[in-house]
Amino acid sequence: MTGFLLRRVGGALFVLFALSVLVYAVFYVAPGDVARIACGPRCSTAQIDQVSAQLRLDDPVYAQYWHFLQGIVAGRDYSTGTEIAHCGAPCLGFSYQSDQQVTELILAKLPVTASLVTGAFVLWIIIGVGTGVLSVWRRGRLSERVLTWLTLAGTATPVFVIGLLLIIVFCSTLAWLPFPQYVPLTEDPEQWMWNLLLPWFALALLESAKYARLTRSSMLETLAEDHVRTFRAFGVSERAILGRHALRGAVAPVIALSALDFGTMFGGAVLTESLFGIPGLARELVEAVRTVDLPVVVGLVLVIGFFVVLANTVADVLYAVADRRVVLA
Amino acid sequence: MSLIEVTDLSVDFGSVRAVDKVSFTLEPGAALGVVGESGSGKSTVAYALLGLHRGTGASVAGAVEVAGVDVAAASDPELRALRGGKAAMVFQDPLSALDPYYAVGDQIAEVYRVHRKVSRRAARARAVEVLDRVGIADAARRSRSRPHEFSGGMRQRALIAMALACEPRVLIADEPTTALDVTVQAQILDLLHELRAETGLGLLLVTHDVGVAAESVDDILVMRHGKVVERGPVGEVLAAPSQAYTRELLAAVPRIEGAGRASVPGPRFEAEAAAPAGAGEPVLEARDLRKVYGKRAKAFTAVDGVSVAVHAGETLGIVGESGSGKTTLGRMLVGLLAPDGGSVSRTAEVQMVFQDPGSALNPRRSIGESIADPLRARGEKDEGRIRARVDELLVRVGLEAAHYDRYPHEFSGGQRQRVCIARALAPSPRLIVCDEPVSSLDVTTQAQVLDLLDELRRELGLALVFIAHDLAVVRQVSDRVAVMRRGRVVESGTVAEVYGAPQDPYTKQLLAAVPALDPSAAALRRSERRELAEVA
Amino acid sequence: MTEALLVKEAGAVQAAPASGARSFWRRLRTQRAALAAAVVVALLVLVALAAPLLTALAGQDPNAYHPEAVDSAAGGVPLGSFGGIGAEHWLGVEPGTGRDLFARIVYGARVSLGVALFATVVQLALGVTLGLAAALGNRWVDQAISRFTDVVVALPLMVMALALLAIVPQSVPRPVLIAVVVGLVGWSGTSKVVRAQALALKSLDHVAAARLSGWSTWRIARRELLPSLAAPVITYGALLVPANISVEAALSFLGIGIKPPTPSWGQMITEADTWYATAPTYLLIPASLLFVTVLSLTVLGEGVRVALDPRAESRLKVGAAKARMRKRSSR
Amino acid sequence: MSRISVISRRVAGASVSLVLAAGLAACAGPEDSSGGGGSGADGKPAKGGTLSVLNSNPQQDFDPARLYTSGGGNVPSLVFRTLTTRNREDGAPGAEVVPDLATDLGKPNKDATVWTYTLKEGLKYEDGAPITSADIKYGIERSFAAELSGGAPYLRDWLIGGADYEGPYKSKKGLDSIETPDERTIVFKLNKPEGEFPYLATQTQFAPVPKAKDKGTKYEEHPVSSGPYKVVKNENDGEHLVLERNEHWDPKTDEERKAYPDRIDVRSGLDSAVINQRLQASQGADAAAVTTDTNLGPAELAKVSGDKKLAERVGTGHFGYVNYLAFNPKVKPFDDPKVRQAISYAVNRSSVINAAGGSSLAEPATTFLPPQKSFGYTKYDHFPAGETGNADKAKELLKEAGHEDGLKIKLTHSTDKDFETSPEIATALQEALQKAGFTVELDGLESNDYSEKIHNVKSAPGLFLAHWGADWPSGGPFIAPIFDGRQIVKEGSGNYNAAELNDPAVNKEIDEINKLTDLDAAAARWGALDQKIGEQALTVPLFHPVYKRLYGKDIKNVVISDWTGVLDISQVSVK
Repeated sequence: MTGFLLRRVGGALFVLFALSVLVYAVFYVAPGDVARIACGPRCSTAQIDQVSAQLRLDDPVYAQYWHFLQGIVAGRDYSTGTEIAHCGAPCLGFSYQSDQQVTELILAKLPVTASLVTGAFVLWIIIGVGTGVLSVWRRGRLSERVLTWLTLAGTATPVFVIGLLLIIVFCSTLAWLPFPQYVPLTEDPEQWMWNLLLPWFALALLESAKYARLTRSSMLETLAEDHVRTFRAFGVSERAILGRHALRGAVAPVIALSALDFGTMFGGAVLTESLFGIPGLARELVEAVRTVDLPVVVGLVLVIGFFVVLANTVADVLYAVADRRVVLA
Repeated sequence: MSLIEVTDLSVDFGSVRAVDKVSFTLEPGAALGVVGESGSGKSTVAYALLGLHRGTGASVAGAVEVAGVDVAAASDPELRALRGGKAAMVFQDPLSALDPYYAVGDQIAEVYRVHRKVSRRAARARAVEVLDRVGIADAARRSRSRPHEFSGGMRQRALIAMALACEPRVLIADEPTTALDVTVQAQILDLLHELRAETGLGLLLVTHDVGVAAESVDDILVMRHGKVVERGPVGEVLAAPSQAYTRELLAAVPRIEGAGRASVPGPRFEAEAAAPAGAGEPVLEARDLRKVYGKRAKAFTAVDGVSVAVHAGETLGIVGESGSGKTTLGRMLVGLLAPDGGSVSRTAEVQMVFQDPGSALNPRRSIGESIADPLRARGEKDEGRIRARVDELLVRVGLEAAHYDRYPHEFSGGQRQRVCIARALAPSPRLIVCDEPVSSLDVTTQAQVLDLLDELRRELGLALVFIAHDLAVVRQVSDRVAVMRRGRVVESGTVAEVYGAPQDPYTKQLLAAVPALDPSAAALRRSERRELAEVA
Repeated sequence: MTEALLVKEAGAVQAAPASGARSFWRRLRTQRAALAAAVVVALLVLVALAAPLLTALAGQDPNAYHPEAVDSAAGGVPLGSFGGIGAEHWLGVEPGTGRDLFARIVYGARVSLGVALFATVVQLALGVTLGLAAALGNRWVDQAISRFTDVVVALPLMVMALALLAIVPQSVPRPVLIAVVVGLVGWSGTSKVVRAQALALKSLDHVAAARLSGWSTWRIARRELLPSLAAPVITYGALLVPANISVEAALSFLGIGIKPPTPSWGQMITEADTWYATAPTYLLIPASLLFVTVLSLTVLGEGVRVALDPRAESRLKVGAAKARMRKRSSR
Repeated sequence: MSRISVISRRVAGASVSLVLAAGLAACAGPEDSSGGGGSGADGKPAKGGTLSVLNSNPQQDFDPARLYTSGGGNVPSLVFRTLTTRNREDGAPGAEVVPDLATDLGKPNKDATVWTYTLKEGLKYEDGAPITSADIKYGIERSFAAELSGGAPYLRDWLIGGADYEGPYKSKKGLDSIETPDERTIVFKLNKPEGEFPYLATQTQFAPVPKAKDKGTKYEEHPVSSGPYKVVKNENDGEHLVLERNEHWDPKTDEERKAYPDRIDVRSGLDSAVINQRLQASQGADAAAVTTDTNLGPAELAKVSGDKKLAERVGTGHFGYVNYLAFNPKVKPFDDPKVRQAISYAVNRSSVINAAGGSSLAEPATTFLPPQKSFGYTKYDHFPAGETGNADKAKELLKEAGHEDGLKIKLTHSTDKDFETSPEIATALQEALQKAGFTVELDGLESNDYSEKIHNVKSAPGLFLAHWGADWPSGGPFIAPIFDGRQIVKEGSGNYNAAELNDPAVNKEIDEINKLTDLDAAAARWGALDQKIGEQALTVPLFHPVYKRLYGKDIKNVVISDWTGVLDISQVSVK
């Protein structure tokens, strides 16, 4: 286990390193006059030069990258103009556009995305696994076919269509829910929930289809296994077989996949964040890419990448925990 | 009243009739063996006893009464009460027969609570009790282990424990030892024997292995193609079979004692006399072979310093239980695996025949193409010559030239193995390594393939390395034998030496574990085993 | 573990029996839903291919403005009921510009389907190549490829898309570029499936036999592995197509997909999103078409999976004693 | 600007070419349909309540040095008072400049190169400290710091020594051209006559910043208020601003700001579609909500026009702005005036307007200057194309230019759906030009690429879609950057004089007008100059946008000036 984790940490560091190099390289060749965008539309050439120097844009790209690495390891000092401030390690630099520390910016966006993802996660597990179990329980009957088609429809509808429909129906037409506007949990838990309800559902409806299918197929697979036959042959009722044995077979894959999705969703909910105007990581990333705000892009890519890598590792560990037969390698 | 009363039982899967008008009875405390080759319908009969075909689409006709319950008429709750409560079943593959996710003790407790209204704690206690009964040491602790933490034999014991938990009146065992090593098999059979003696349990034993039946039952029922061929007390049927099929079946069973199969006449021994073992020039020599899987703490030495030599025209048998390293050794001999230590020198072409003819042939290519592979790989371009050679090989292994364009799934297991042999012969090798070539085949088929190999050996002057777990089979085909255990050769010598006067205790144990066809011999063996165990 | 899940998605691990094309069709035909889906997909492909013909038939051009068909003072809402549906404009007109919706939908089908299919081809080609290389190469190759895969998986699609779109010269047709972007980002699943499958296949005896025959690794990959990989790859590919359609639509929604005036469904939906109240058909038509397309492709994909997965047939047959013929495994 | 979906808005936010994109003031002008006064039930505005502001543009820089506003902006103007400010009245009077912190519009010297202001008495910051002229000087100086870039270029261009000054952080000396002889007097010395200086003094850079409280780039977190409200909360870099009454603000010193609500809650970075939906629904807190930067899109307009109740809550405004086709005569065949004229004749403004959102959101333009008095609007139409284009006349001109077989040209536009330079407009033009014998190839560029190319003299294409907006409602900042030969920027992508017009006559006239301190007289001259330059067909004016914005049910006292085109939140009451 220790060996496994060490290898994973090593792999993760490599992936993050490669990601940052890649982003630097890509932005180096991509068009976009960073200094001009950062300075403002009507800056003079001299002013742009000053901004450029201040942002170290005149350094060769490898020097910029080296500086970035130094910041991560040792932190950086910077001038606010009136004083020298310190950006502690790991310092991911500053936004070209708003001067904000990237780490601060990420810390501000993280709870937003975490709120979105966590709520949606809970919903999609409930809806997905519930539907899956139900469709196995009712297999061969009409209700199973209805459920199958519903999950298929869920998969087939792009999230922005679902989201739009939800807004139209619940905010516009019925006016049951507020037009989503992010309210921090710490500020008002109730409003937090009401405002996030639609985004949660939009994400969850899409994701739950996958879980319904996975739950269903895992359960059916387990039902076809020999040990189920054993328990039938020992007089265990069908309900207990489904609830105890077949469902247990679905636990490992569902947990592993949800860990994976949970992590991926930190950077993957772009559409939902955009559609509902949730100021999360992914939306910030889109904005940053557009404004060629390299430090923010790198920072966000690293954080999102970190979550993906973490999710992969956690998925593997959870899978092994849920299914002890699996050996981590 | 009989414990089990089956009258005119027929089972159809769609248009296929798996069981055709089978009738038999089992009295309390008696043991009945149902013996047959694959496809004989023997397991289907066993399943019908507990009504396990219900809801699967199979249609069941005839009357089945088990422990006073009319299985066909019983309601679902009644059936559930029968299953495990009055009649319990033990399945073939103990690994897959238990839920991998729960502790063994919990699974037994779960079953117990289905039939007895007791607390969770009491059920757990009962689980430990029965585990202890079936000989699981430190049962309280082991009951918390999951199935994969058990060895194969322990799992089968656990399954038997589960069956015993509710004190059923009859135990139905479906190939209970088939997936086990021969020594473990002997232990399980001994356990069943003891339990029967102790509790007066009725036993229905379904098996393909006549030897296993001979060891364990009073009466025997031979089945073929869903029909009963012959039935009677086990001693009578085995000693003097009245039906041709039974005779054929018995004749095909390789024997550990005596002169081998009656159907194989002398020539082989003549050849042996003419060219004693080791006299031909060596075609393969392996020195001090080692193979290690995994790294550091998880390292596992599969083969540990094995040296063998094979000479032209001779058959070297390599025998061992699962995990002994015999397959790894075989693969190193042909060069499919690179050894981690030692060397292999081959003086001529070496080919291989694999265990599972199902996976040894590419399902997407015609068998002719598969056989032609080695020819083409060696640069043969002339299609006519290739075709001629393949046709010749097909005929030689007992198939037809017209089979060239057929695909593997169109053949039976035995035929597929013939195709594999033809492919191995194609490049005219001097040595063929056969890795369990007959272990997945029924006894009668097995005998035919063994005959073919022997013919080829004599005709072409081939050398064979014959790897198998089955001591009887190895004895029958080999000139010299090496016994492997945990990656090492513990004993080697001529067949007569090793089988006649084994030196190593492990070899002795192995030989004692082989079931005997003669029930009286079986009893003798059983006491032998007990002695060996006491000595150990 | 993730591989295991993906493989599960893709279907059989065991070498499927030689279920030729014939038995595939036979099994596919027995699924009514899949068959219906196949018909719908075929129709859509036909429509996409015949786009110029169909628009000529309708007497419309996807890019011609019809100021007379909209109420300019009211934000350009189409005149007439149901978004201006009528003899002239079969599906009505686009608000604002008055462009013919039928023509744009039909041309949009070309882009949406074309991009998705081409992207799938890119994904499968990359995935099969890298997956096979990882399975057959030595430990270092395998490690290098799997690290590379990790990086690609961890890189947000957005960044990749935006960066590539910015770097690649404008002369490259946009749909091709989008397809390549989607393809470049989405191959990791295929490669993992192929790698896992190839590793499983590699341990089968017929591959060992082929090695004993003296064939080269390349030839073994081609003759022994690829044919058996076809089933899972096709299955996986069939499920990738609808996913790619959604991705293209999503990219358009984010403003980095197909650019106007080239019509694509995703982009049409994006532009229609605010018109739901005043010109609902403008939103409903492309949205329901997208829905139907993705649904049909998904159902078809499922059908293909079932038709290619031999276990699908034999599943749930309790008491199939034949299956347990293998007696002892000696390893 | 008006956008429909999330992303297209974001796109515009990033577009450098949009002169005023960064700030709030960038948008809109007035002519309130309901004729000024409140639309509320009893009409009488009263103090109290909370006003919600729902905005789509991010409010990242809440530092007076970094804001690029027209007339001090809307939200910023609640916190930052400036020497002068815009007149908070409906329509054309709202385009006038009036004193704010200063007692008057400034006293110029004879040639308008020295401007002297005197501060009112009793001006205080939120902490009760007095506002001094030195603070205003410091506020301006710090806007020169590279760390605080973002404001308009005028101070740099006009103040003596401004071009080389690097701000107070780098050079401790300060800017000599701003003098503060006493605590209430401040004197600006310019390097050339600038009669429009009072307009410039409305920008937030003219807000006082107490040096002791300056925290450089962190000042924006809590800038010290001089206006009726102070910042009590600034979350996530401007995403959520909460303003409350500044008790030290004395209404007696401020004739412009009414400051009815007790509290103002500003959300930025919202989705524009959601903003409009919320304003339509106008439920709960949204009943007291307005937006200062989000227009109704065409679709929303369509909905609103069908609903009388909603239509009553729409404020219509005009902001000085023009969307046009720009020529770069260095690229053939646009060096030929006949070709440029032919294109001018050929354009179909009605389909362009449809592509831009319809006739309610855009008015056809034949002049470069917006049709407002303060700009000195003089009507002209040198190359009358009618509503739908004059293809015959265009063909004739093409023939004269020697292209009787037609002419192949390339039209560059951005690929963003922004109703300004978007493919829809380009396609509308393509269609019209094709009728006149042109073969038009559309060249769509990504927004960053687009703005870099068109504003760089080295890479500017021959024909492209462009737009221009007013920094204040006068001809000066509207015409000079586009047509003044001395404002051509040779290096980098900061050039707006796409035609690279360097006509001594034009340059001279610009200088002459700048000397005028009589703003009405100057306006007339700007109008005449526009008409004159128009003859050269260096641009094809296409349309002037119209801004329509919803506000909540409880909003009273709606004032929309021609300066900003947006409802002025300093006038709004929610009670």
